[in-house]
Amino acid sequence: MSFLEARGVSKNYGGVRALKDVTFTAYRGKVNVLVGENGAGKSTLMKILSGSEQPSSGEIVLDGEPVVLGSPRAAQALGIGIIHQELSLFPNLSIAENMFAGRELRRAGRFVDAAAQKRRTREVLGRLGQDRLDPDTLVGDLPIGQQQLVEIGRALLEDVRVLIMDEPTSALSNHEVDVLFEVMADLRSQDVTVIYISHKLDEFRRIGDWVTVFRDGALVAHESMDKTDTGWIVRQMVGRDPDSLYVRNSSPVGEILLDVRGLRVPGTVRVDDVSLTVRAGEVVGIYGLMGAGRTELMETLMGMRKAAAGEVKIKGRLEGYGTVQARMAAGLALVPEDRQRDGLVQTMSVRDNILLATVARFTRAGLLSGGAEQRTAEAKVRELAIRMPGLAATVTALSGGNQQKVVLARALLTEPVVLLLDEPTRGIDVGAKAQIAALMAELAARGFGVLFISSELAEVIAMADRVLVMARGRITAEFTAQNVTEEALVTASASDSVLEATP
Amino acid sequence: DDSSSGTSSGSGSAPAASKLIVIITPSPDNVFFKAEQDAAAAQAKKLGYETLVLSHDDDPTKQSQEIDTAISRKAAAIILDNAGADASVTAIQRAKDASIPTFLIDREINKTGVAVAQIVSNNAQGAGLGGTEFAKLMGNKGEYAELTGKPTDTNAGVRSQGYHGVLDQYPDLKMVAQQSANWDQAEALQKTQTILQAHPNIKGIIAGNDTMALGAWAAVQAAKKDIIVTGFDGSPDVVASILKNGIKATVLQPASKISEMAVDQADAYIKAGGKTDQPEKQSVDCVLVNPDNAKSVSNFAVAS
Amino acid sequence: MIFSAISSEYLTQSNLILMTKHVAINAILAIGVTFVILTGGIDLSVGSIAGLASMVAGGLLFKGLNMPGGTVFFSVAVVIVLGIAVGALVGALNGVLITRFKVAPFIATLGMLYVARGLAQLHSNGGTYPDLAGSAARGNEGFHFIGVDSLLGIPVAVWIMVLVAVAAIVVTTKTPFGRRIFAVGGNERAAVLSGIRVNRVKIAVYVISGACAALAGLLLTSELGAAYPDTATTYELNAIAAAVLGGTALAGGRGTIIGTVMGAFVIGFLSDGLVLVGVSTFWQSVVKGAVIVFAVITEQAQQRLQSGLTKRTA
Amino acid sequence: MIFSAISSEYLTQSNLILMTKHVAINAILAIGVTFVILTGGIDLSVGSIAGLASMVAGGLLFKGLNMPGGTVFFSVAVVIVLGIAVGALVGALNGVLITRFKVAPFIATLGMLYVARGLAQLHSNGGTYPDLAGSAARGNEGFHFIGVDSLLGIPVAVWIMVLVAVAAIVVTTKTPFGRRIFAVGGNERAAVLSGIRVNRVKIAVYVISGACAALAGLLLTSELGAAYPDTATTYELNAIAAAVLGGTALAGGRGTIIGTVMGAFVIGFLSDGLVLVGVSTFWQSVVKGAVIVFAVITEQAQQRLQSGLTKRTA
Ligand SMILES: Nc1ncnc2c1ncn2[C@@H]1O[C@H](COP(=O)(O)OP(=O)(O)OP(=O)(O)O)[C@@H](O)[C@H]1O
Ligand SMILES: Nc1ncnc2c1ncn2[C@@H]1O[C@H](COP(=O)(O)OP(=O)(O)OP(=O)(O)O)[C@@H](O)[C@H]1O
Ligand SMILES: O[C@@H]1[C@H](O)[C@H](O)CO[C@H]1O
Ligand SMILES: [Mg+2]
Ligand SMILES: [Mg+2]
Repeated sequence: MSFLEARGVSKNYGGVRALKDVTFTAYRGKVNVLVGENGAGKSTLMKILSGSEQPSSGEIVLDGEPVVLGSPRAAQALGIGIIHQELSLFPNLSIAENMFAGRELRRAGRFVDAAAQKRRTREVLGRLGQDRLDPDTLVGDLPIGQQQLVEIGRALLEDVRVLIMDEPTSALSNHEVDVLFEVMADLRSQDVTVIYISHKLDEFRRIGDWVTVFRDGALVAHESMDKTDTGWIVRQMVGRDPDSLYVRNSSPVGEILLDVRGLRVPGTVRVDDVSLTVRAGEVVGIYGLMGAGRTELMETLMGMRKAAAGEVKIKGRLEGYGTVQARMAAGLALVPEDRQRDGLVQTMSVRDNILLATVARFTRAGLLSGGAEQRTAEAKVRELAIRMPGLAATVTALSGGNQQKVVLARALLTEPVVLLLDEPTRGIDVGAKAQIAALMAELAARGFGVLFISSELAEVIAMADRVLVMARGRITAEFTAQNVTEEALVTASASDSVLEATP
Repeated sequence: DDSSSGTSSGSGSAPAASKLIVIITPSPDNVFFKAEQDAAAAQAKKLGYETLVLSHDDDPTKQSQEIDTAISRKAAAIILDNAGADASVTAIQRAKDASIPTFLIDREINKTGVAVAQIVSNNAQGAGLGGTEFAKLMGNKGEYAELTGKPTDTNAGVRSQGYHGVLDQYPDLKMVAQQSANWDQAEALQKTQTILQAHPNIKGIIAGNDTMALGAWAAVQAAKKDIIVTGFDGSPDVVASILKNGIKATVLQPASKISEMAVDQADAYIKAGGKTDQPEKQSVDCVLVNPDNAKSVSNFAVAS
Repeated sequence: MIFSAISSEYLTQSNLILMTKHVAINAILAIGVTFVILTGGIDLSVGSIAGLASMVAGGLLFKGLNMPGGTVFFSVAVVIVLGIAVGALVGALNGVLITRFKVAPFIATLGMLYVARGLAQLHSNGGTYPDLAGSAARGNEGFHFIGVDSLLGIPVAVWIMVLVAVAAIVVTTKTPFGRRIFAVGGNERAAVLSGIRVNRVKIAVYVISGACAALAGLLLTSELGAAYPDTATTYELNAIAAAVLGGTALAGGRGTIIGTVMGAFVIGFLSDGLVLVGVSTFWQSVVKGAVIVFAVITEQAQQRLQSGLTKRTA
Repeated sequence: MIFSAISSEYLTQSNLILMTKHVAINAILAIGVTFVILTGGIDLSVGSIAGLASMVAGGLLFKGLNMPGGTVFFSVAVVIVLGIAVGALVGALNGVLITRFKVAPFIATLGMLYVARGLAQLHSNGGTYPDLAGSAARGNEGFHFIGVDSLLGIPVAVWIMVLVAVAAIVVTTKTPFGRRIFAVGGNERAAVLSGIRVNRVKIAVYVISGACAALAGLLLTSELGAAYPDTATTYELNAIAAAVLGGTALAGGRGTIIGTVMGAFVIGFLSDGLVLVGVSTFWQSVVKGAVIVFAVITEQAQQRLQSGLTKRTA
């Protein structure tokens, strides 16, 4: 029954122990679900099982035989395919070329058989309910959801015995998820071993046969799906009851700090007529699926993108031309979604990263005063309990949660009126998550306004005083902490009526 | 091998129709070449020709493409100070095959029967003058260094031999360093600085041309040393330096005159329908320039 | 173009053929460099490789190869193959430095720029190999064929350029290897994950670039009838400029061979055209620089229009 | 070093001073280029800018400036300031092309390489300004001071290099502007989000690079006592090589001025040392290329050791 096994696998990244002596089993002809908080080690294990990372110790067994998966190519040769969590597509190539990159179909032994590739691409796209998609379209021109489908299609083209799917549905609409599940059922009936990672509890319970729970790099539970329920899974994941994890803000709400009216930003991911307010002492959450336009909204508020229409008032003052500098001066600060891409200067020390936005303050006669810099950075490190080898260490030496706090420290030093947080808990561990939640509550208590984005239902429900839901660039619903439910959020974020209304 | 220059053995089009003379020289960075260009262009205009002045920067490839351009524009003649005694032959042959006569100035090539004329200064005679003057300035004894020109230019070798024909007769004159500075001013400066480090007792530097003499002189001045420097060309800058008691002597090459001769002969050749009564190899004597006659020198000519 | 209006010389047939011949050298260099740039790399060593190949071939023709048994002379065909092989070898060395030793392409090929040029100079101790005509006795006549002769009224060098271009177009657009070049340049990480042997692809493009450079050097040498160590000095910049002008993105993943060839034509015709209408060489330099920049600005403006109003900080 | 063993000439004091003077020019160019590379850019135009500044200054000294009222001569100090201003201006143009018109730095500065060189040639119609001594009557004597004279036994050019280096060290390590340079090069998007005016920073570094290049050109010109349009041709590669040898990452965000100066010393001493011990110029080229590559390989090996076993696909 067991087809692919990891035995006693550990993986270290420098000081980080991503996997600790994990023994994992995937069964033939079953959908094996893997769950766990961010950073639990799920993707790391999948990378090892698909040959793109090597374990620090332990062994892999395929169909009873120990195997060495030295490269993605080696894994492919053994019939192991993977859909990566971070899309690994070629934006400069067409859909068909992406599908066959590295294993092109040939004609006369030497040449790419473009016609055959297109034909098979069309078949696969059809299987995924995308009959109208032209195989010649450049992948870079596709919205993120369709890119994800291309990535899925690519895996389906291979004659796989094992298919690993690392959060394949994070950008898909409900309808697309349904189609994908049909495909998975199909694969299962062909005796393919499916490993499926997802954060969406309601989803994977529909399709999964087995569920395995990861926490902090270790396998904590392994159970047949029908012997479990949602509460059991969440308890295994976080190690305690879901409700006790987050500190809720309870400060009194004051004046309106941020007032946005009719904001519009055109583009592939757009912002469409968004109005919202954030008050002093208030924590406002924005929920939505990937591609909903939340990041674009934040970036527009911060002056990184130009709005086509609409107005932004901060503390009652109308803000004109949006540059980052102007918005910062007016009292906004953004902790970006992708801290590696937009937050950290990887080549700089912890100290220089913390002080980057305010460095001009620490000069005497035009020259930087090391003492003042050091004192300020030290104070922030203490305040946010950042754990690190030292202020002079390069910032990449810190764990994800602490890196996130460094970016947060920088934003706080600008003394913002409203703090904008885009997925502040993405990719950080359980403890850090709780800390960030507590921090948000504390900031609100000190009279700040907080506007944050989250894609995790439990999180947004637990942390926000008010939840706005975005879909296709619009605010589609608004809830208070009292009347919000998971169901309502999911419906509002992906309701077909919303999607159809805006083609 | 072709018989001597004379009738064109070319194909097709009659060159006589064209009134264009193409003048190609090394970079006018060196006033010597600038003077060549100016004199040739002026003379050609006087005789009623259009001109196209190009420089090849001592790159034979660039020169080859410029000769192609001359061919495609059906030039009546090419006046060329070439980029390499060996690397220029094929391109000149190509011009000849297209019935375009080439008149070489200043530098020879290593083949006869390709160009119609090779008009150069008498480098051997000039180097004799320069060597004699240098020996005299040195008092026939002491350490000296020599800067030689581009190894691909026959003038470099001829001048060096000419110098040594004289200098090697004095047993007390000792050459302690010999370096090529490729006719280049900046290179001569740096090379001289390094030579002066290695040989602090040097009393004189003899250079194969004037740009190198100027570079050497800059190094000598910077080192605040009293060292005799002589050059070759008779360029206005060196003449000016001689008048200021800087560089001690140079050997004047009649650059402008050579250019004019080449244009005149080209004109005669064209008018005669592709015939010349001059020998291919022609040389013009050089004149020594020192403080005695420097005043009467201007633009590569000594007023008599 | 303005040129044809100004100078009636400009558009005569023989003139076009001549200019195309001048373009051929740079086009071949640029085609090789395009392969490298498509993968996101850069090759600064092509000018020096052309010089080295020129000297190797020139030496073999002029003085032969000293072997234990005496001096051996090879036929012209063998000499050409050996010259190109030298270029491919230096290219392979570039590729190994970049893939195995993780030296940035800019540095690896900058170092090679000096090394290969030095080797070219050492080969003849700085001198020129003056006469490459060969002799019947040695069985090595005919080197002028590739750079001087014509076939059907078109210079052999132009035929060779066409051949190289066609081969390069086929390789880039019709073969798995070609698609992988674009994949590596478009997203290297994804290429690794797709099982593409990224290092092999990279080494291969530097080999191609080196071989093209050597071929260009041989054409130049044949045209000149002499080999000198400074052959093709600084040609790398022209080659890169042609590729970029032709729309190849320095970041990799985007570009076409045909664009590169057109870029080479623009640069070449510009220079020749300016000479023909009698513009001074100095203005040529100014105009060339300006055209390079403006071509890129214009192209980008177009792309921006095409991709709508999407604005990314990238 | 091996050199001192081979040649006792090598380590005499006057020799060291001389070699340092030779290094000064490249070091100043390289310092300017380092600013640009730290932001993740590149400047290929520095050699040409040096040439242009040289011609502008040379022209002002030699023939003055034609004004409606007649020819005006400026004092040497003014001429130097104007020369540097020309460099800064060309640098600003580079910066504007790169930031406003989104031209890749490689292309923008490659175009400028041609344009500035062409302008330098046009300035004198290709000729040399032979005599820059000036005259008392014109009040423009003394240009030899910066390139020829010494102060306290040390050449003025060396003092200038030291000054430039110290200023650059202070700016890069002790000012907010310096911090921003590193931020822009380390992660441009993060810099934007931190409120840094990235475009301004970029324009500023190209201005600095242009000004340094001009200064280097003036030193060269003063030393030579003559200005010619080909001054400093291809010096850009040496300058970039010095920066990279000194540990500046071409990707931006990492590097030090002191490293660059050391890189310039390695290259300069290497060349001079090889000349002193009588090695042929051709070997110099080979050794230089090899040293550049090996220095980078060695440095990377060290870094890999330092960062432990961390493995990133990046
Ligand atoms: N290349 C790397 N270098 C250093 N640390 C890494 C690297 N890749 C992953 N990690 C760390 O390993 C741990 C496990 O990461 P992994 O991606 O497996 O988590 P995950 O369970 O897939 O989380 P998510 O649900 O967010 O996808 C995390 O702490 C992460 O920061
Ligand atoms: N055409 C495109 N080319 C490249 N990247 C794109 C394109 N369109 C969107 N993206 C990127 O993909 C992402 C899609 O938007 P994004 O998922 O951030 O929206 P969101 O509502 O903020 O969702 P989430 O925060 O859950 O990711 C954005 O980061 C955006 O920059
Ligand atoms: O004769 C000329 C001049 O001497 C010039 O200065 C250098 O090149 C030589 O060929
Ligand atoms: Mg993951
Ligand atoms: Mg987002």
